[in-house]
Amino acid sequence: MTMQDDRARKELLITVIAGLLDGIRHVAVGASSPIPAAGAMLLRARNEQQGKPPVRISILGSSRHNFFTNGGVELFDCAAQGRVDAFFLGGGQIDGAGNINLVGTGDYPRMDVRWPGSFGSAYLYHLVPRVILFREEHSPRVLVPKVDFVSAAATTPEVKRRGGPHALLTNLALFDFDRERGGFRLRSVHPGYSAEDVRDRTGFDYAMPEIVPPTPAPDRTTAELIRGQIRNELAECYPEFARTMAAA
Amino acid sequence: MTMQDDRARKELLITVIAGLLDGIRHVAVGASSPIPAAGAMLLRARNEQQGKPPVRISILGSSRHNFFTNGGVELFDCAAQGRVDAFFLGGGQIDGAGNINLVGTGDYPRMDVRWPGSFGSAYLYHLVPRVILFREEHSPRVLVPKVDFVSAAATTPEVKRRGGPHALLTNLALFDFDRERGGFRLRSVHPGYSAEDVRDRTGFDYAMPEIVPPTPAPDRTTAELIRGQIRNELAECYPEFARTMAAA
Amino acid sequence: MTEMVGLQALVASIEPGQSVTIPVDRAGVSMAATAAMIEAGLTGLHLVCVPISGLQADLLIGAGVASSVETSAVSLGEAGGAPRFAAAIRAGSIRLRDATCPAIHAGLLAAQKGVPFMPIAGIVGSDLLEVRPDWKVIDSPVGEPGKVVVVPAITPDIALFHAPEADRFGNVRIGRYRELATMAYAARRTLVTVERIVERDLMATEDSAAGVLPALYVDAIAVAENGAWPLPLWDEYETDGAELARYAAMARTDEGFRAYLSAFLSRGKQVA
Amino acid sequence: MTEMVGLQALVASIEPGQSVTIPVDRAGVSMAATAAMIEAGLTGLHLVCVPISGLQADLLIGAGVASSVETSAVSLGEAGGAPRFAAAIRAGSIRLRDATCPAIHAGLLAAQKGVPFMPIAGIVGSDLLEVRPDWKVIDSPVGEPGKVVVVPAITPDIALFHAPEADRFGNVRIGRYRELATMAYAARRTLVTVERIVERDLMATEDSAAGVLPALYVDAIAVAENGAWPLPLWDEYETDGAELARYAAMARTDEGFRAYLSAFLSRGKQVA
Repeated sequence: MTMQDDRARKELLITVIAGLLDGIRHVAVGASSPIPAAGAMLLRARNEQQGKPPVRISILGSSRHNFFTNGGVELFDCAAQGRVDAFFLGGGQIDGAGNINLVGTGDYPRMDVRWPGSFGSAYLYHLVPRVILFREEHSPRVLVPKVDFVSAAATTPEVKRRGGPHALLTNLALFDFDRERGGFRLRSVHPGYSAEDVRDRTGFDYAMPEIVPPTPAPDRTTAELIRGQIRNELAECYPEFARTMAAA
Repeated sequence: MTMQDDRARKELLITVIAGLLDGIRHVAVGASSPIPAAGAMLLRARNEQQGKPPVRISILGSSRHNFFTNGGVELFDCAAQGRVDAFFLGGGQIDGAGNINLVGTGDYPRMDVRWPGSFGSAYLYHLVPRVILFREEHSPRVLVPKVDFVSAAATTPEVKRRGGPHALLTNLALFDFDRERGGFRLRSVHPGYSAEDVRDRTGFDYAMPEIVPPTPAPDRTTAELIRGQIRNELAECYPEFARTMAAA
Repeated sequence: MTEMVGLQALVASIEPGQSVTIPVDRAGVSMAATAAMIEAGLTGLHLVCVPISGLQADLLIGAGVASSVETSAVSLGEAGGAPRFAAAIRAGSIRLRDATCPAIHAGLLAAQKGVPFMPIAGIVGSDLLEVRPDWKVIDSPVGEPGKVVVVPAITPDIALFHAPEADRFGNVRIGRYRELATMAYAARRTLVTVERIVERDLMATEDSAAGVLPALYVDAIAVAENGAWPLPLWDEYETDGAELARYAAMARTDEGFRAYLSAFLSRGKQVA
Repeated sequence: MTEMVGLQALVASIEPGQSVTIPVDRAGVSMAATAAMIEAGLTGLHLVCVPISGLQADLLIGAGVASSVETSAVSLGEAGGAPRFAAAIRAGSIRLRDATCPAIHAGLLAAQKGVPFMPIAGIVGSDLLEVRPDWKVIDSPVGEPGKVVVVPAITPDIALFHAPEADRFGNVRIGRYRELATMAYAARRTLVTVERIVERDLMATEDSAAGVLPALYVDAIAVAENGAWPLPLWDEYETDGAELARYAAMARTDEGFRAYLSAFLSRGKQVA
């Protein structure tokens, strides 16, 4: 991928994320999640411009963008109180039922591949209304029929919950999640890819519309906002990433 | 009571309390409990003089003598962790089983006499190893056969507990509490009173030795310590009380 | 985001019948808002005292604003018992939920954690378990067999307190009085009166941030100088003991209480 | 009362087989004590990571000091996966108790409150419930019927962390990193390394006291300048990313790890 292509890819993802977050008041972002953070910053900037309600962005592990004063547990408490509207989760594996695996592949505990661990996923998936699954790699090894280990379950009819998956965003496509049905539905395919590319590289079944639209690329105003204000804001917390966003 | 008698009474109670606290490392005292605080200060001063382990005194509601930084719940957590060795409780009624009533007399909820409420007693009685029941008034209306409302129960064989009553100190006498038997035993009677006075003014049954000794009055060194260092320390937190301790 | 409003607007957002959690005397009681609530003629409030109250609860009960109270005690401290509280108990005119201090903290903690209940040590054997059927004794589901008391979550509609200062972003300085944070975490909305708004960002340094309730939890702030009077405010002023004693004496009778209240409210208006 | 000791004496009080709770990278990790523990040849420790760990856990696992770990993740963050952790999992040489972040906080909170368990939201449906038979799903004893997960209390033998400063009374400045207080409340003994001992009383003002863990909970303190290196310490220094990357590369093999460790330990000795 050329540097220019890579920038276009990032700008598209950032724009899609801003759209997915529309309407939220407080989003929490991981310390090493520059694209989600940029998407949140884009929404915040737009809302400011349009006089819409302000957006609060908590960047975990940052002291500058930290609205918390009660230690590491406060994000989790805050989510339990219904004060976190959106969060991002990834996954070494994501399955068609929306379950995610951050633990590893093979048989537990001596797994073939061991990943770091479940972090807060088992909890936040239940409590944050709009969890956006964000995983850049779109391949059958990531998007599997059934995860080897359920770090966090997408739907649990046996308990009341306000939280769960809202969408799945990859380098190829955007899926919505249908909580009633407990599965994904392809919403759009990113420019440069076809619905068949998505089918070939997705290991699980999903619903799809008759005509699959392309994911809208950022309009000129949005692209300028990303390349200007957002890049500057990103540079504070994610200097490395902001450099890769510079015009080629 | 003359002012001199009143001072002697207070000095005796302070001395008894210091004895009851011997060996503890951390005692918590209520904001309006000058005599217990003075007893704790006397123990602390003595231990310092004799090179014994230091005594920590938490005076609730004081900002100067406050070792806590986690709000009002910290005393209770600290007790649950086993880090509070002694505490004082009073009671509008105290019965022969060691149960205390801080709620009122008559039928709940529209009681004949309503007191403020149970405070932390229902909790701390279970968790603080040496709870000293301190109530100056020694009368049948306070020391009753059975309290009208159990704010805190002295013994509960159905649950494991480390805490409970250690002794009962009044203006007339000192009782030990026997946790096995679940009752009091008269240890000593204060100067100026007889075992019969105690019997007449106590509404509950208690065990007693064949010969009831008098409560030892403070020796000269102790009295001097109370009138000097302790009175000065008290003046910081309990200025009114310290004034009443001045030599007549 | 936090709104900066006047005292009347602050209390106007409290609706009749709502539950309001208030702190212990030394932790920052909003007496200014208390006066404004009485003035506004609010009724049917349920007070949750963290974990006890004094003058504030007694005034709200006496003035008919509070009709229900959860507390571990109501007392004027050195000034004696709480006269209107005691009178209301005798008259059966308030619904009382007697508690013990750590149980109120535990109920709020359950709400903070989004769980339906919280286990708590001790309490077994207390008649509080008789008068609080909402508290249960269960067999511990883990570890050694044994009985444990559990109390339900307390989710107040409103948390209301007074603090020395807030910044213009809505961050409030609470120092070591972390029960104020617990109240705000647990409550649906948090209303705060402060002595002043400061220009500096209270979250700017690690030291000052440590004693801050973040704006995230603060819905509205009103400035009310001397707003805890006659109760104390840490680092600012002490209890006005003479005023409390005067209240304790006057409030022994309903007429005396009315006279005190009238003077208390007109004083509030002069200040505002 | 808090003892002021040297680094060797600090870790000498940890016994083989004890449980040691340690904080997340940014919250003040005592890498100085980590080196001293490896040097002292400690074995069989059970780590409780609050709620995750990185270099510290990877070093203690690789050096054979830790044989058991409760954690929500072990990761070197931007430097990638934790190589010795992954190797130990493959080899089956450590006992792992996989968790999720708030469950570790909840377990410590139970110990802080002296209760056998703590309820926690969420988790239902996760395979963590399969691999953690000590976590139970119960019917809520209060409120609407519903399932709730409960986790047992975690009472570590030792809490170990690094902070910028302590005063000579043993009070430790922890700023907003209140998980350090939670660890200390829950643990039987708390050992702290600090950059320096300050002359002023950290409890003297309300603002500074708000960010303090009181001496009451602190058993021993050792001074260790730069004691979190190569991890960061708030208000003091940033992560040494190059050093972490060097570790990540070298620790891919056991030989590389040994070479890194040997250099790491001798650096520690030169500093001490």
